[in-house]
Amino acid sequence: MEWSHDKLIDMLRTMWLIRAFEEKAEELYALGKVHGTMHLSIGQEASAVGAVSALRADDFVLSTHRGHGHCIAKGADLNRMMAEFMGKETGYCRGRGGSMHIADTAGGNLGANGVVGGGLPLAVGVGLGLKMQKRSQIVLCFFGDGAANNGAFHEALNMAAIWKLPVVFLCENNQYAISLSVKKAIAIEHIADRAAAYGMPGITADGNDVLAVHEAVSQAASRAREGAGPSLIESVTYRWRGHSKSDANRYRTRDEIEAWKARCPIQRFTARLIADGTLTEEDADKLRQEAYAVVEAAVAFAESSPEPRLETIEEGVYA
Amino acid sequence: MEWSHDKLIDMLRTMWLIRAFEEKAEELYALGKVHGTMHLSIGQEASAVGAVSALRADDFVLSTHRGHGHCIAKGADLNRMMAEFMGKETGYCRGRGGSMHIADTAGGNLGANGVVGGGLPLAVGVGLGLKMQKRSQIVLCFFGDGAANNGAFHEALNMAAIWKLPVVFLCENNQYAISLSVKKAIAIEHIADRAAAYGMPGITADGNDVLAVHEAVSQAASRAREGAGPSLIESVTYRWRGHSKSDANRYRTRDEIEAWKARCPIQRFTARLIADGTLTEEDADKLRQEAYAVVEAAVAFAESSPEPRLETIEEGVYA
Amino acid sequence: MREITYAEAIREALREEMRRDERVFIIGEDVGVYGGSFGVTLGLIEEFGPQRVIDTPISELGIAGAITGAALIGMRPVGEIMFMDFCTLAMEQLVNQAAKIRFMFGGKATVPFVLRTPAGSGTGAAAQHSQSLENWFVHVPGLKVVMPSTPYDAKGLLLSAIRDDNPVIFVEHKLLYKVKGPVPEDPYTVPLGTAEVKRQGGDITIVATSIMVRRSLEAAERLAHEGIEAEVVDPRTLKPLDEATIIRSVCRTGRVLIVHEACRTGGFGGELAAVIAGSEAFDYLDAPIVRLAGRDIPIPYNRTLEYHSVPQVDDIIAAARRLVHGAA
Amino acid sequence: MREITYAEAIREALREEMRRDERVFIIGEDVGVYGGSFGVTLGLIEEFGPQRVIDTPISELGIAGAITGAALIGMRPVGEIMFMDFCTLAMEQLVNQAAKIRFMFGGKATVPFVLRTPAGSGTGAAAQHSQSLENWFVHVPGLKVVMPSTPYDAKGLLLSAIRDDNPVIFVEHKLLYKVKGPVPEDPYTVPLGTAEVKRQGGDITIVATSIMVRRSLEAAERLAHEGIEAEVVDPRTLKPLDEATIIRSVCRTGRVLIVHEACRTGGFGGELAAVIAGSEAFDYLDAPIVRLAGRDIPIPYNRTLEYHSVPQVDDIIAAARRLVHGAA
Ligand SMILES: Cc1ncc(C[n+]2csc(CCOP(=O)(O)OP(=O)(O)O)c2C)c(N)n1
Ligand SMILES: Cc1ncc(C[n+]2csc(CCOP(=O)(O)OP(=O)(O)O)c2C)c(N)n1
Ligand SMILES: [Mg+2]
Ligand SMILES: [Mg+2]
Repeated sequence: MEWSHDKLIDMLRTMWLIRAFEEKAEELYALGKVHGTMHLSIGQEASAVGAVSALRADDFVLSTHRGHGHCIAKGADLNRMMAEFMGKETGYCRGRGGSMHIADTAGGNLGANGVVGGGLPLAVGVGLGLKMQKRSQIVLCFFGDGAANNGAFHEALNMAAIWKLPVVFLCENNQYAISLSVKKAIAIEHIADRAAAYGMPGITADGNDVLAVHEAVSQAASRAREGAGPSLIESVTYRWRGHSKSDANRYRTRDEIEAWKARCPIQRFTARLIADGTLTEEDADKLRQEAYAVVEAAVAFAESSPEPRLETIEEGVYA
Repeated sequence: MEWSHDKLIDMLRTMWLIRAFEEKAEELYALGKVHGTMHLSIGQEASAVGAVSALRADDFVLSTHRGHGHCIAKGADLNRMMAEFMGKETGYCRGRGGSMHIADTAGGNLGANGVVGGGLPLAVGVGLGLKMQKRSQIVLCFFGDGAANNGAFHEALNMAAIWKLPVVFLCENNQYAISLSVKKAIAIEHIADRAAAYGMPGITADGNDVLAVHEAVSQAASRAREGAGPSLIESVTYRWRGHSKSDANRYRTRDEIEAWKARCPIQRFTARLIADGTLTEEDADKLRQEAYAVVEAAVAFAESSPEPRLETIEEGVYA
Repeated sequence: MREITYAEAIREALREEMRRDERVFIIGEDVGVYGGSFGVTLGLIEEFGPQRVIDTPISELGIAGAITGAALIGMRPVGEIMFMDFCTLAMEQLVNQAAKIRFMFGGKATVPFVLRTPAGSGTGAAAQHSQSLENWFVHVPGLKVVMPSTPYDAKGLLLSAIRDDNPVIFVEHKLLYKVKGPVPEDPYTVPLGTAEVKRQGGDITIVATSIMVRRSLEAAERLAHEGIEAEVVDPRTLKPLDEATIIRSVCRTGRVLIVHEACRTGGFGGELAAVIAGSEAFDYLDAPIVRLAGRDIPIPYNRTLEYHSVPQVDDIIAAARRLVHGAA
Repeated sequence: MREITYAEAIREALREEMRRDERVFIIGEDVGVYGGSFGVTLGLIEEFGPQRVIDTPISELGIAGAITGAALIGMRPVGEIMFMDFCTLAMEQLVNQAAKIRFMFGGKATVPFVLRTPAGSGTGAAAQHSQSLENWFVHVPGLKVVMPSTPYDAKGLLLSAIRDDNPVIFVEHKLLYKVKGPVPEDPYTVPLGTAEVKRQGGDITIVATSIMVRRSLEAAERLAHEGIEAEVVDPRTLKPLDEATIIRSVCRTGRVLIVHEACRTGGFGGELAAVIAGSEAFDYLDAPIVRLAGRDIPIPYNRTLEYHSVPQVDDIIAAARRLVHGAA
């Protein structure tokens, strides 16, 4: 694959934006400035960025409870995202959704989802609609290793396959569904091997290598766009943080976590770009700093934004 | 495999019992003596008999809406079955269940099921219970090609596989789910190939060859009994009649039906037994006649049986 | 006026709307050449082709997702769940996704679909093919729930439902499919959220839904011979509910009998009773509010037991009589 | 008496029953080392091992099938659905299978399981993790529905539920998990189907469920300062419902306020109102029956909006005051 300089830089920038956003989210949570829960994808940035960067801007994404990365990769405005995270009226969902439901429909992000596997049947509908409307867009549907054991996965992949819908199914296998190791949850090696049950291609990609993910999704996206039907991609990665706000990590070892941290997707990509001369150390550092600055500005925006007014509480249930 | 003479005769007898029962059921329905609906398995007798004859008498069966054959193969009393079909108090379910819900729990038949795929999650529970109770029984779970596209299939096969439960999943692929051809419902050749998605063996058997089905299920049953876990068997067969009571057959051709009728499982098996000297033409004819006589007796029993009393209508909702 | 069946009225609404609006399509199990389990969609695949009349695998959750996702990007799907009992497999998408998306996304998306599904007993299909689960959906903000009792209402309400920008659960009754009634040939709409007084009377208000409207009307005719004039109110849309029409009637009659087929406990009758007992009609009530509903049992197979599982005309007459004559 | 939390009380019931009866086991997502999303099952896998405390994949339908099938052959499973919202994925097995098997099979089988699930809002988890769907289950014959409001009831009702021969839906409230109360160390049972008058008073009857019992008791204390004595009745078991206790109270007070967290429309409050309005208590009613319930909206994320989505103590006080002072 040929990579343009700008595209590579952009990918690294986006990975830093995600990292910075989530570190800040964690901090705000610890400070008691947000309530509810949140699911951090720190360590999985390559998966979100690699996948979404392989789409066209007008393509669609369906995301998950661990969706900040997908949302940022899809080009969300961090101010509105942070405002949503803080429950403000200026947020993407006017503060009604929160971390687990951020949606940027205008930007093609059809929403995070609080239900594991909840986006999979939706992908069938979006794919079907796109096909009926004879549009050239496709939909990329993210889900976790845990979601792959829900009935929704089965029905959605089968329907998308028999109707050759323009869908890319992207399973972020981060080794655990909360505390359940994928090794105990399935009796096979690779989730991608389930693609064969539906007659679609299945690819296992290194989810910590942004270019590998990009390449796998690019192929699947072309296939989908050409009308050849869906694919299943398994992006093998790892979440550094606990499952959600609170998690005593009783189900995994510190060694395991450290081993995966050593494979940090951002550091790996940075090293590569420096090695091949795309970037200097200073450029890289600047990118990182800019990302944190953007996030600080987003917090300032969110904090100065108004709360939803109580009188509006019943608005928007019906159209 | 070694076949005892009695066993072979028994299998043929059971196939005739099923055929006779269902022809009579159809007739009673046409005469307006039963209401509701029914799903006939005429043409699929080898599948039910081949599978259940590979079990021990104390094993369990979970059946489907098209379950008369499974029930008879599991050794049901035809009088009580017919009485249930006619909604009588002497029926297996005291007339509360009808064709779609006949259960003979004492005989190990845990019930037909009105919900496509409804038995699959139950099989997980039965298998789990058997394993926890350290019993040596297994459970055979029937379902159709249509059920294989429901989420229940996916969750059940995965759970049974990871816990190595003593379950044999038997998919009766009769080519259609009502009007939907299996060719349009899945994008692969063999449903049995889906076994690979769960790390269990998958076997496609000729569902019109009673011995082939018997052999496939025997192997799977041994495996299950030894604690090696579940298997998926696809029994390829065909239903001669419409989907249920009424069906204009708009979705298939007369030629197709005739071609399958030419592969009648009972005639094939009879011819084979006569050819290898197990049976004479006369013996075969006698078996057939006896079956129809047993069914006539069952009708007489059912017709002379009392209706449930209205005062008992609310009984049995709670234990 | 021309008389056609309830099933034909529904088919006509589908056909008219599909001709008018190419965003409308049909999706469900065996809705194509088979025409659906009750023949409602017969002939539509011939006119509109398999691209707009889509047969699905037995994947109820998938169907619900398909209509939700397609609606989200501008289509107006009409899904079918073959029996209401199998909505149990689709609840996640209907309740957690379709119903909530608009609110949850801050009002920035709409999910305009109709989900048609046949409910009710009376066909001998037993416990897993006879349920009336409408109150589950009534309980979910974001969904609308429609239950037509006549061919006229079926066509007019379905056109409104398809044109509505919200997810609508459209509950049909199996025993009504073959019932005939006058239906205009041209398109017309019956607005969602408006009840209809199907018969006027001053002695008692019967609020009934779906097939119970028909039975209540028959009961009312017979009650009239005994000098009891029953007013029969058909909410038609369970959510949003036209409370005003119901309350107005009860204020006039002072007696109310609620009739539905669904199991009594936890059913829509509770909602109706609560609406009435919490309203200004309370002061006009001359007798306790009576609910006549399905027994709290799974529907039995046996014909006689099945018949007596849910209210029949005689039961309605008896209940009305007791209520009017004060022996409630 | 020793005080422990609601979560601890549930855990203690599970532990005691698992020690006493080896047919009892626990199954659900992350119920093992993780201890469940709210820590309820913490420590049990250490005592009973992974054979009896079973972590499942994210397969809610499968979990429901696992407990139903195992119960059918003699086990007494306690399943857990991590959030009540995800029961939407398990309804088929719970409603079409577990609830109906006994009746449908002519009384020849039992399905003795308990399905535990946390409901309710207040944790900032938004629309898909905050629902209170108990009335769906109340509407299904064959199921029992339990909703404890105190640690004492939680332990006693759970022991009864596990020993019951029917499928029982056991609805816990997330905000109650950390609430402490007196709980005897020895096993004891609170029988299913018995309400408790949690506070006596003659001016108004408040019938409240789950966390609303607690809020109602607090409201009642404050109302007492204004001279309003509220009787607070906790049904504890929604199905079967102890109608007699509720009716008796209403006959004495003549005024009733129903309080629950679930959305108002189609909720259990309707059932309660209908039971009361259809009973002999009707003649004793001095005012319309008032329902105070969750708003008909998905639960919003924003803390303030979330708080005002469901009844709070001040709302209960205001509603009771209006009812007693006749401005309802
Ligand atoms: C249907 C459903 N069941 C359970 C949950 C609770 N839950 C939230 S996230 C999660 C684990 C998801 O695992 P996976 O799909 O691998 O995604 P990850 O969290 O690892 O990104 C669970 C069980 C849920 N949200 N939805
Ligand atoms: C969950 C569910 N959806 C739909 C139906 C209606 N229905 C009854 S039988 C059937 C087809 C079943 O096909 P298959 O599993 O292949 O079994 P077969 O009838 O061919 O024996 C359908 C759709 C049902 N009973 N349950
Ligand atoms: Mg995971
Ligand atoms: Mg079939």
